[in-house]
Amino acid sequence: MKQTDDFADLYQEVILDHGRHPRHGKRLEAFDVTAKGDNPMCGDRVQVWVKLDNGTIGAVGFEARGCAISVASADLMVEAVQGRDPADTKALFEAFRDMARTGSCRHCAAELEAPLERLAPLSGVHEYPSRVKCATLPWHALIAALDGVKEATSE
Amino acid sequence: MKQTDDFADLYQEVILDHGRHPRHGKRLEAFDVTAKGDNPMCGDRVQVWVKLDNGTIGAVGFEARGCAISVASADLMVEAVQGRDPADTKALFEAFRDMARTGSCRHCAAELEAPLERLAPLSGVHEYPSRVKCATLPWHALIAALDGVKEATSE
Amino acid sequence: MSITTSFDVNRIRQDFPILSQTIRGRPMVFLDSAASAQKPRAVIDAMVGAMETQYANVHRGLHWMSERTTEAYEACRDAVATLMNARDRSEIVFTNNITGSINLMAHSYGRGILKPGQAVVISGMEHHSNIVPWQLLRDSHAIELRVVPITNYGELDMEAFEDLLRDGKVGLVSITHMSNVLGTVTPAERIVRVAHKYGAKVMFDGAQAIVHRKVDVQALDCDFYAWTGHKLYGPTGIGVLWGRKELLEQMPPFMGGGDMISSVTYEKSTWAQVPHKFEAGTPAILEGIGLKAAIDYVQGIGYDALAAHEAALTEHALARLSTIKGLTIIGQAQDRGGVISFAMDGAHAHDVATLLDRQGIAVRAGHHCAEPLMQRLNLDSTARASFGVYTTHEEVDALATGLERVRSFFK
Amino acid sequence: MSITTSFDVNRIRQDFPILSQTIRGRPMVFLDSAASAQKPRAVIDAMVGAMETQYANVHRGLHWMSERTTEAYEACRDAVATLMNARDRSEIVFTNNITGSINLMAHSYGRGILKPGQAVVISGMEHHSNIVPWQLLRDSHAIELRVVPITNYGELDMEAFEDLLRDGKVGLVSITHMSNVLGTVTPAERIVRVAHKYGAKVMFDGAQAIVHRKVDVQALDCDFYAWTGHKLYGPTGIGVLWGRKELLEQMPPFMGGGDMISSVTYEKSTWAQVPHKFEAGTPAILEGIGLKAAIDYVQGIGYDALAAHEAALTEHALARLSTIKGLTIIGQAQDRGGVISFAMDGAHAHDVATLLDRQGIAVRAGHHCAEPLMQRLNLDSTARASFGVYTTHEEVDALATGLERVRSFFK
Ligand SMILES: Cc1ncc(COP(=O)(O)O)c(C=O)c1O
Ligand SMILES: Cc1ncc(COP(=O)(O)O)c(C=O)c1O
Repeated sequence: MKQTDDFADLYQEVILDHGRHPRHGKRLEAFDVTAKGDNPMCGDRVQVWVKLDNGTIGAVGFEARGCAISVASADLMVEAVQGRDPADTKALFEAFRDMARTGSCRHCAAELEAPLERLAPLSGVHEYPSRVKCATLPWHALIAALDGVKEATSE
Repeated sequence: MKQTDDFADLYQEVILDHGRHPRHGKRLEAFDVTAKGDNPMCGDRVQVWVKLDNGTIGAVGFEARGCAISVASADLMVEAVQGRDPADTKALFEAFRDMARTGSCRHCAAELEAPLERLAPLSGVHEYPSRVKCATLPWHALIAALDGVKEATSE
Repeated sequence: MSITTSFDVNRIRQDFPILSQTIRGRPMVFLDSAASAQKPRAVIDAMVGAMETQYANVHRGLHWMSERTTEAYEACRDAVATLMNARDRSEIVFTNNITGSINLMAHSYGRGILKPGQAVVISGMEHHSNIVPWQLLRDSHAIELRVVPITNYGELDMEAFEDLLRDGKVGLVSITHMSNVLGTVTPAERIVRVAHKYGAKVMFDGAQAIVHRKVDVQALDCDFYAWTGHKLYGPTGIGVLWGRKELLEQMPPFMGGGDMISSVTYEKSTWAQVPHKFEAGTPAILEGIGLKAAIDYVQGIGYDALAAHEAALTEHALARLSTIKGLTIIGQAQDRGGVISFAMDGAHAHDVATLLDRQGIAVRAGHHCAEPLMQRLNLDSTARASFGVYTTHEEVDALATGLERVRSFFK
Repeated sequence: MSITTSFDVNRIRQDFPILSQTIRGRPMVFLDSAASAQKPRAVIDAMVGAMETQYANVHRGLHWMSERTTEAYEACRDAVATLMNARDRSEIVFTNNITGSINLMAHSYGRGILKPGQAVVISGMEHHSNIVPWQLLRDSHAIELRVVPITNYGELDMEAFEDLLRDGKVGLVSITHMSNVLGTVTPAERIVRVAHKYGAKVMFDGAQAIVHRKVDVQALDCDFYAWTGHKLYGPTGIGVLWGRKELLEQMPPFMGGGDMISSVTYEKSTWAQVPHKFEAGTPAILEGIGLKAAIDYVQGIGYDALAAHEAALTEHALARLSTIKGLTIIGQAQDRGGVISFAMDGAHAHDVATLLDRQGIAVRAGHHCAEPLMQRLNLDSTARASFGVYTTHEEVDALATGLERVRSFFK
């Protein structure tokens, strides 16, 4: 039915599922770095904990207070970044942000295609510039943690 | 000529004349009350000195820095108020202000008709609300002086 | 007394060109008027008319265009004075929005009249605009900030209010006349009576209230009343502060610049009479002309008709929404206006708003610039539907249907 | 380099609907653009388009109308950043007019960054907007106010300027980039170089300058630059403050309210990032949309063409007016823009302006919000003709003819 499609192209099943039952939605007891993210315009908050593993990202956990999109984005992010080094992670974030803003990643390095595909269900937010921040907020917190900064806001 | 009439209906000969050569444009050495008037919007300033004569207005002098209309108005005012008591003077001011704002005095007491006629050349300012203040400024100063107030602004 | 009105919402809707827009192929259902209202043709025409036929800077021009533009702009001051039943047009100060009005108060009344050690009272349901200026005052001027708690119904706790005043330290009470989150209309007359009894002055944040009710400042007997043009169907960029003349006269100016002075030398400047003392720089000329048209438009409909329409809509909406399972309406004040916040079990307010948007229905979601109230309610955010003079029963029904679809999607 | 432009003033005039108005049956000759400029069709259309088809409050809406309106409004920030060659769009702060911008500076930089005992330097040809805020700062915050004298030609005395800076106490120089009375364009690059040498920051009042010249803040190397929308063919109700990001970030906010916070509790609030920290309350949405159209319009013509047109007009006017007996042109700066003040022997400026008005010619008369400059010039007032992009040589000729008639009437 056309009407339900209107919902489903933005809120794909994977988003609903990860939004409702995040796999990684818990604080890590043992971690190396952590940071909070805060979207003052809408009140979304997230905290991300990271355990480093020889310079790459090991376990990641988060606590999020926010909408389905921000929670799902945090959960999908965790799966996408595990095993990457910080530089890689930042490149992936840039590509993801581009996708969230425009609907697709226009100048993506080939090696990012696979992880981006996993994040693609979130690309529908590009129609809602203010919701783009819901999707990118956990990433801002993650990058802040990796950079040793305590707090981030989605700009 | 039509064009010159455009000037002359506002700047009648009597205004040009009193504006250029005010008869009463000097400070009184002997006076009872005095006040300054100030139009902050355009920079016109006037000071009025009054010698009282048994409760009525005797000699009046003024110093004005301003346009032809404010100087002429001050000079014509002096001639119109000499010999009046303060209450009378205020009534005349109200009638004059009405005329300056609207072009004619709509509800004028019969006894004010004669003095108003002398002031009538100023009625053309009603087209220029901001110049109405040029015409009324000396009156504000006069009334302030009669009320024992030192300064007035044209509202 | 029964109010008989010939209020025809379909005729009204024709006055608002934007309402014929479609969103994603569906008719637009605009339920976000409390954030900013749409503009009637009369407002658009007034602003266009000025720009196309009669415009120049005001107040100091001696030429035709300037004189006429000054008259058109200053006519707004008269319209506002009449709207609010002010004693005198010089009691009407124009600002850029109500936030500007309240900051003016926090500066000129707060720093100019209140003494360190005195207190300002706000309430537990204020908009940030009526919180942050007082916090800045508190921190720079050693003023105490007191907060009237609200009850579980979302009303002011009037006993607690009186308790806050008892020590006589309160110089100013600044409280909303209608909550932009809960819809609650506060008991303005009682607030004023109690405050005056303890020697405190009262200002109301009327940003929402004046859209829904006739505001008569003399009947309210308050001391200041502020509101914002864009919510009353006027343009952005203009706000209002009404104050008693004798109080405005005592207050030092806020911003310095052109138009607010009497004389300037490097050593010392003196100030123009009220209201100009508070109006520095070129005013919002086009916006004043637009606001005048908006006020005329509202007056043409009449507050009785307007309030009756909105009361009926609100009643209908409360009834309709309360049938939706899992939906909680936030705030149950006795006296309320056409602003309704709600929360849906298992769905975040942002998701609700987005999914309504996909059906062409515009509601707001978030903290509504009222974070402390959200904390009091133990919520991060709510979704909020708000009504204007052009809102229809059918639109309320569309909201209810839309919410039901959202609910079944999220279940 | 020679500038070749295809500037056709008659085509330009067709973009401004108001110019076809008549005054007292005569074609309107509008020579008061320095007070406020007329609006091109593009600005009117942009504002009407928003009100008729795409309007809602911005920044916090999740719905279509709000998202689209936010994009349209924020596009103005990009346009301003490009216009001024700012390093980053977040360096652009919107206010209500330049008076608001300068008051923001006097508050947030003056009270927030400058220390009592430091000095602010202004000049002898400032508009009240760039005098009074600093006087208020001086009186409340124990800042010294220093004034650069001007020469008899109406230019800054640059030696005296450097002397004022020598003791190293000056924290901020706030000087006009172009006088609204004398037309003088100040040597901005030199001012910055000298000020920076002594550790002072520099702000320019660009209310007039940006109308006539390309302003490149990176080339100027200044620290702040302020201007006002309505003089650049935009709507009233919006002003601009550009500042270096690192300085803006150090400054405390000015007004408190919605949109400028990061979080609010009763105990403590934290601020949004720049520029939002300085933008409290609902912004001038429609005005931003209008200003964007105005900037696009100006950019479409190009500053080269615009400046060449105005230089030619000014040269013509100076030549024409200097042939009128008894007329004195006030100010003879080497570098000047299209603003010309004059005085007529034996006729007060108000009378001159009124008699020009009767011929359909609009000029301003008075102290032009620059009383201290008037005192320096030993004048109560001047009459002033000022030019816009739509001003023609014929209008300048009409002014000259009109002045000759006034002169023979008063003789
Ligand atoms: C040089 C200058 N500065 C400041 C201003 C004040 O502008 P606004 O009234 O728009 O704040 C003006 C114009 O009035 C001006 O010409
Ligand atoms: C109750 C209340 N107060 C203040 C405001 C602030 O209004 P503005 O943003 O126009 O200053 C609003 C609306 O945003 C409001 O609803």
